Amino acid sequence: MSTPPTSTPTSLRNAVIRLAGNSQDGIQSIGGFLARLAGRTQKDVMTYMTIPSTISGGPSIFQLHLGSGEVRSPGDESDVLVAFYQHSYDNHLSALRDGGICIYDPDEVKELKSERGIVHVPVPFTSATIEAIGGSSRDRGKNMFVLGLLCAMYQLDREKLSGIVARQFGKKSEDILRNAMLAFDAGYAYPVGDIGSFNFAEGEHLDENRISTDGNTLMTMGLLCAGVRYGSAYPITPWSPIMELLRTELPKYGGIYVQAEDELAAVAMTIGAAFAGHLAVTGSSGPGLSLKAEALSYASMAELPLIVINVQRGGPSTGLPTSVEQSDLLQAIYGSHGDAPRIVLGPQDVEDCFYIALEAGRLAREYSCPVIILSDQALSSRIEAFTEPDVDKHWVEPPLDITPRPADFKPYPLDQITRHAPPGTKMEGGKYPIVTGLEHDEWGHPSSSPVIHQKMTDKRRRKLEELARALPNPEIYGEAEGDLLIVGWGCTCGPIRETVDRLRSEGHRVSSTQIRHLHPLPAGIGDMFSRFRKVLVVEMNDSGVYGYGQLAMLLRAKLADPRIESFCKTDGLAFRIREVVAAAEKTLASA
Amino acid sequence: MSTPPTSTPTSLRNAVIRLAGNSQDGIQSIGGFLARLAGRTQKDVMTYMTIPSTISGGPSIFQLHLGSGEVRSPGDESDVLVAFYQHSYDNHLSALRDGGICIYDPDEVKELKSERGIVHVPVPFTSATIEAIGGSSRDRGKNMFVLGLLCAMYQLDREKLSGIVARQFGKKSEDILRNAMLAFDAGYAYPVGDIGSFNFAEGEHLDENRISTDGNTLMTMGLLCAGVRYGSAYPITPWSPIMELLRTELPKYGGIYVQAEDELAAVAMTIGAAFAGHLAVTGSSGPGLSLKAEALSYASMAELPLIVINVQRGGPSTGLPTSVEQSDLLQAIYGSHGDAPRIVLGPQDVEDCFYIALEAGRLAREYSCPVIILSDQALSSRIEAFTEPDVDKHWVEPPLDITPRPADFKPYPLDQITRHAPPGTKMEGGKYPIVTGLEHDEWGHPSSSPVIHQKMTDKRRRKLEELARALPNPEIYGEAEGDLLIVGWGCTCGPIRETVDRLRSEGHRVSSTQIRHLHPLPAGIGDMFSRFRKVLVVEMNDSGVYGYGQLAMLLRAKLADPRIESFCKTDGLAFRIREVVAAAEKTLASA
Amino acid sequence: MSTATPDAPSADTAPEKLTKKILTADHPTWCPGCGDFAVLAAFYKVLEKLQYPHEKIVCVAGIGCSSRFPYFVNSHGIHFIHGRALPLATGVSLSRPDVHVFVFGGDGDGFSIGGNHLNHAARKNIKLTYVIMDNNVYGLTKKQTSPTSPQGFKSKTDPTGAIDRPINPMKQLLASGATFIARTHAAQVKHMMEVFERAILHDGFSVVECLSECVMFYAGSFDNSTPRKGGVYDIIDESAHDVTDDTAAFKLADEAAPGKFGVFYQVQRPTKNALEQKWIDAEQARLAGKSPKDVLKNRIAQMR
Amino acid sequence: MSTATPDAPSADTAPEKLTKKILTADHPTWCPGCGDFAVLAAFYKVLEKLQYPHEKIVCVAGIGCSSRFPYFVNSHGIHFIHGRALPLATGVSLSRPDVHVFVFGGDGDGFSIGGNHLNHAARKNIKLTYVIMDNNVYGLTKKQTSPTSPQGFKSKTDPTGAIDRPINPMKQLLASGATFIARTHAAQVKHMMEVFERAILHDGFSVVECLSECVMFYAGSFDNSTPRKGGVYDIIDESAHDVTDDTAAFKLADEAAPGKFGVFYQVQRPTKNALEQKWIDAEQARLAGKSPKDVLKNRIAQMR
Ligand SMILES: Cc1ncc(C[n+]2csc(CCOP(=O)(O)OP(=O)(O)O)c2C)c(N)n1
Ligand SMILES: Cc1ncc(C[n+]2csc(CCOP(=O)(O)OP(=O)(O)O)c2C)c(N)n1
Ligand code: SF4
Ligand code: SF4
Ligand SMILES: [Mg+2]
Ligand SMILES: [Mg+2]
Repeated sequence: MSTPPTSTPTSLRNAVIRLAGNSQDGIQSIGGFLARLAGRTQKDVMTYMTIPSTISGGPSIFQLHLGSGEVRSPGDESDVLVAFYQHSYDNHLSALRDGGICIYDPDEVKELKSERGIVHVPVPFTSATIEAIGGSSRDRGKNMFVLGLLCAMYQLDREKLSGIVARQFGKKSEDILRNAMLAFDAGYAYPVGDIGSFNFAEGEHLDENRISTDGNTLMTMGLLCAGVRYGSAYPITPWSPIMELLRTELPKYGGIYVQAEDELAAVAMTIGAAFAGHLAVTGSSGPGLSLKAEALSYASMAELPLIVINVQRGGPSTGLPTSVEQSDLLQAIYGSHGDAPRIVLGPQDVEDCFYIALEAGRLAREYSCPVIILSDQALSSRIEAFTEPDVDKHWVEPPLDITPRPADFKPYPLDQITRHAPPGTKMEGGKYPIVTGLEHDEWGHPSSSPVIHQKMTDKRRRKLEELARALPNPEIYGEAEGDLLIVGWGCTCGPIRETVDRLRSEGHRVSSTQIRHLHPLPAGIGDMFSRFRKVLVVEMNDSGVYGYGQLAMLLRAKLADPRIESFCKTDGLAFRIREVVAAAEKTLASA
Repeated sequence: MSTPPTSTPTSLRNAVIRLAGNSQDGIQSIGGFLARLAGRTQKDVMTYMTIPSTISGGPSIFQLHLGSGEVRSPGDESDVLVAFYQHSYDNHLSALRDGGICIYDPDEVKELKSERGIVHVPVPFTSATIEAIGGSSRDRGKNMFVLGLLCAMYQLDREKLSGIVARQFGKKSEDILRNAMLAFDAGYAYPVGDIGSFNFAEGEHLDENRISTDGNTLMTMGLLCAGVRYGSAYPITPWSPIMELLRTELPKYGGIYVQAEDELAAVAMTIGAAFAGHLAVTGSSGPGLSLKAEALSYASMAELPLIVINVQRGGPSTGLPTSVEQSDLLQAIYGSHGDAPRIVLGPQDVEDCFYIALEAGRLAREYSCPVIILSDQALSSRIEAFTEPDVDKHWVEPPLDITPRPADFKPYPLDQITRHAPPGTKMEGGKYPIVTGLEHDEWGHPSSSPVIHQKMTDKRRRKLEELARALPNPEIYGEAEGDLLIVGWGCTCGPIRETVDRLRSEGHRVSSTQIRHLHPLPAGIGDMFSRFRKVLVVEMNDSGVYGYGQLAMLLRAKLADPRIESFCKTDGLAFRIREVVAAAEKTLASA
Repeated sequence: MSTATPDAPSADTAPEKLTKKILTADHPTWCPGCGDFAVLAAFYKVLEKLQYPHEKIVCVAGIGCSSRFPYFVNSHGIHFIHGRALPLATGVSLSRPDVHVFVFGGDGDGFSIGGNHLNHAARKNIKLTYVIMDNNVYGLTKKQTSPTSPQGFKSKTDPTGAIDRPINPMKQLLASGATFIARTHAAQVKHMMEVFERAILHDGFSVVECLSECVMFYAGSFDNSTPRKGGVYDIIDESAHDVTDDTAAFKLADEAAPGKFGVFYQVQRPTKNALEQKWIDAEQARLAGKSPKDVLKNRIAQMR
Repeated sequence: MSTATPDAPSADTAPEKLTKKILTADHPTWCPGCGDFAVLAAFYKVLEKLQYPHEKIVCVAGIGCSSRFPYFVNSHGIHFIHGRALPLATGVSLSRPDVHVFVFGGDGDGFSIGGNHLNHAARKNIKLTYVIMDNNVYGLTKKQTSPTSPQGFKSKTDPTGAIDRPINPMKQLLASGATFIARTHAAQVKHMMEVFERAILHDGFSVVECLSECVMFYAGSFDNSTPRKGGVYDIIDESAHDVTDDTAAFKLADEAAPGKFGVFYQVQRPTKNALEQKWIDAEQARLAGKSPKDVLKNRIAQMR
């Protein structure tokens, strides 16, 4: 039906492709198809996209990093740029590496710059698609045309790819599927001329059972595996997909997810479910976390287990709702009135979203305490490929325990961690417990005794001290000693590890660590730091009035160690490796 | 009508009197009368009280420290205990100094302990009051009886005191006033036996124009003087008296204070008034501050000037609503999502409530930024005497400026501090400004440009950096160098200074400082600390998972200086001098 | 999903008989004479009559004098934060079909800070019973104007008399979509008990406004509806009033203070509890007995 | 206290004539075909007619597609946070009697997260005009169920169709105490303009629910009230409906979708703005011209 390209392919280990157009063009779906294909063909992948914050759309990109080896960032520079419009061309040419290939639509892009050895390849997506599908479907099939084009260029597994496409479009209608395939085939067959084609070198053997998905989806799977069956939330970008998926999935498990009237109601309903004996989850993004502050202080005081997810975005206020930032860390720890102990965790990549959800469930229950998970916009939407989690191994049964409690039951014993007796539990002593946000004695009765307040404050703090001691130090990437330890948290893991590789390959004694237990910090972290000459904390938040970011503040306060330095930015874009490398080099060079 | 006591009075410089009964007994009003009298008779005074958190009442105390010289704390131990009931006696005897005098009501207190040379003086308040007033008014006049008794014992100015009482009760009815005076006179004439009487030594000459009041009242006066005319709040203990007074006073100034439906509405209305060009104030206590978090993030982003008062109380959650605590500091600074710069101030005593309100108004306007004032339950309700503020000198006209703005007006210039053009302002260029919580360009239009977000984040941070440089270091009490600097904030000023006096008198090189500008901290604070061998931060909040309190955390992070140590407690009671002395001695003794 | 079934008596022991004595916990900290005492007593009595298993009774409240209720009932209880008792109770009701959820609070807690939750819990028809002890004032914080304080009432926040028009609780509740709406009076013990019982037996969101005098800060507020103080207690004649007609009820709510008492409105509409369960049943039928673990495994397998 | 007086033209320049051109700011970022465009156009036209001084117009909004409104009007404007536009506007209205306050928002902003503020701003009768662009869906966050979504509507949070009963906006507003309540439709330009004008000229809290189709996430939602799509646009006959009778209006609001359009209710009741001013005037009369500074000095002197 169409002829495959004939030139001999060049072998590659990595390719970074940036698609730049408008959000209506379906660029995200081309990206998604390629990412899913990568997961199925033993390639690693990481994606990155921008979404305009208005609905009517606007410029949008999808960047895709495919590799035979481990891929840890969406790529600093792209090898190929596909430019749909003049504005796409103008804004993204600088992201193309010297000598890279720019495929552009000559129907739209009229003014070209010749610079840095860039190879320009005109491909009339628009008119070629119209030709392939027929006059009426203008704009609609362009993305499939480009997908076909890239499939041919990179010698991708055409059969698997068409299978993925068919599964997606098959849900809609046959007509749509036929048109999509027509456009795809036209792109596949389009003669791009002398830029040739590429194929991927055989990489390290990647695990057999690989899946690819985004962080929000995987976090939801983690929650389900952890035994979460109830909760409530209010929509907000980029948190919403988790609540939408929970709402859709939970009925299958006999659970209920409630869309509340606002975030205050959402956290209250979730605390209600926790009080009722369940493991429950609420979540939001920045502004919504602020609205939950009062109730979270309650959960700390009443010592109720609870998972709260905050998918961070650019702030303050409504800020940059579709950009990535890590500026809610201090709020997560200290954002409620009073001394309100809670646990704060951060997943380091998409795969980790699953395990962090499990860890959150475990800690919430073990320490009878709210646990906040700080994800972020980048993790929420980017697609990665990784080993399929072993559900059999990690499965947790939902916890509801209403077996009768003995006569000496106290909800708030001073000498033990709180364990509540939920409604429905028969109290053999005949005395029923009360859960409260007033300071209280061991039975939950309000007390304004100075001694009780001091002891109960100690009790609530002590469980976090215990946890800190129980936590292992975070993993070190590289050697356990050296000149510089780069410390990160959350989505910066990839660029930081690439930085370590690059600097080590240049002979520097650099290692890194990604902190997943952000509060409390593992007790041994000071020892770990002491084996390095310098420590550089890299994070995506403001450098602060005193010159350091939020995690850096926590570490400096804990260790009172002036060797801890800080590198921050707040431009809403993921770290480029070269930015981190430059900061690390500066720190290495300084006294 | 009654005979004055006849024994020769003993001369005193200080007296600490604790009244212990139930909240219904009017103990607070006896205390209030004595405190006011002190203000009028060239005596210094500081009071301390506890209030039960349920309305129906319960045990309550009022402690009063009167002195010829400066009085800096309500007193660690009392010289006289007036015990209304058996429970008052049982719970407060230990607060009496060795050899102190316990006056008790033998109608109520039946079991006495003989210990530590305490002198017990039975005075049948209940029956003597009934006798004086007549059978029906049981319970009501007891407090006036005790007031009369103390007036005689301490040779207080009877005429002035009756004048104060008359003014208070005269507002009610003649009957009430007559009964009150009958009870007072009966107490004045009651023969207490051989404990004798006391009078106060002539002290240093205190300023002529002295007033006495509590912190909430004086804070309100400061706000009025600073030009505040609008705002909104929701009731909560111990914040409510400020809102009640603003609501009552503002109409006289042409202003309006609104009782909102909740704290979220309150802060929104206040931001509305700020946007409209006024200096506006909202306030609350703990839980209410949490509810304002989202809107405060907005005010930081939109750069609107605004005063927010948080009268701290015991936390977390509903906690101990009528006890003192300083556990909202980190929330005040970091409690909103995103990097949301704001200014945080703390008054150090009742007098300072006036000046801190003025400073808040000045900074809010100069830096176009929300300013949070952290007061606390102790400052809110305790009465102190001090020099009357000079209203002529400090008076600030309300700010509304709707003069036309030139064509080049931009609400968010990158190179200057934001100055808004409120509604009603004619824009000569024809382009009207918009205030927003989305990241924005200089004209207030939403932008998701990475460059803009970075620059605007810098702009918002930079003004706090400027402020930090502009702030003088806090005053040092004692020498500017030595072995130990005690650092405090808020209501702990008195006990800390007493500690310094005591330790210096024992030959220790100890000084102290009370930080009023809590965020940003004055830039020179590190230099100041460097002249001491050790720094001990004393505060009323939890000692934290890592062993330090909230201000200590800020200082350790800023200076990364391990010599900064922390002393904390959370028992809901003001610091006793001996507690601070012990902590300071421990720090001095350690390496 | 929970293995608990409604009202199943504990396997081993005969169900104990619920008495006022068993139900009594701490001595209430209310002021002597506070109307809330009578509400508590009436609640004990109705529970005595209904004889639910002791462990299945849950009392929920926000903050306020009236919201201290759960401390005074010896049952499972939770004292939450100001204004958010209803969403908390929603979480309990939806996730625990086996327990009986009772919510208590004041006019400030329910109509001021909590007003929106009331609207939404009502429209969702969450299965629970909510008693609002309306004293027309903020009691716990010592006399500020509440959303039901009449115009002219002198409080600490309205020293010259309340300025804002109060809400009309019955109209607000009728608009909200609550399926059982009634009004009673703490000084009318018999009526109060009847109304409570009907509210509790209603399958859906039932709400009762109960006038309850604050003797400390608004003494005499309800004298005009207290016969022994010369007032009129005017009970709705249900033979003349169609309780399923919300417009008629709205009209009734127009009457000037003290207004009418009794059941204004009652209809049957499926609860959210039932509707969500229907969806669960449909999904689970589709899955034909697959275990939750397998459901998850299959879902993840789709990402291969 | 402010020296500004209502509608005083600037001293030096002749008041410029307000035109659509002058009022136009950024090009709206709404989807092509979104109903909100028509609302904006109608607002421009009504302002052209009313000719308020340009600098006295203030547009306020929360968050949502519809809440982007202030960016598209060249006037003083503020884009606040989700659900809190009304209290913000209350602060502006009460502290600046000289300006005209317009509030815009969506059904989620107004009836979900902001529902309680609506009740309280309405009962206080704050002087302002509030237009709710009701599209029966959450637009900006991409298709979740809103409090006005009909049961059965399939959204991302109700994949099998909305389960909860929606609110009845007219009933809710009637219960709230708003003094001007109307309903219109973005596709009925003339009617919409008439209703806007009457709302703006009303002295008190005026609120208009304006059906405005979300073509992206709920296309066709209002076809049944769009004559050119075969629907019926049924306008209230004010000769038969007494707009001062809230019970009659409540009854009208009972009609099944698409229901009636036009003014449901309008009464005159003193605004909070006026009542607070009355108190101010009384206090100031008592003080007989004493300067604010002297008032403060005297107050402090009482503490001697
Ligand atoms: C977030 C928050 N705001 C304010 C308060 C203070 N507060 C406690 S109870 C209450 C109102 C009490 O009035 P109501 O609900 O009518 O109950 P009542 O005491 O009259 O029974 C207020 C304002 C609080 N605890 N939390
Ligand atoms: C506190 C908070 N919660 C949630 C959001 C996310 N959010 C933005 S707009 C919106 C709802 C939009 O619906 P609607 O008000 O009906 O406006 P529309 O977009 O339909 O015009 C939501 C949930 C937010 N910005 N802030
Ligand atoms: S203050 Fe009022 S409502 Fe509260 S307990 Fe006392 S009488 Fe009852
Ligand atoms: S998403 Fe809907 S409401 Fe939003 S701009 Fe598009 S059509 Fe309008
Ligand atoms: Mg009340
Ligand atoms: Mg909408």
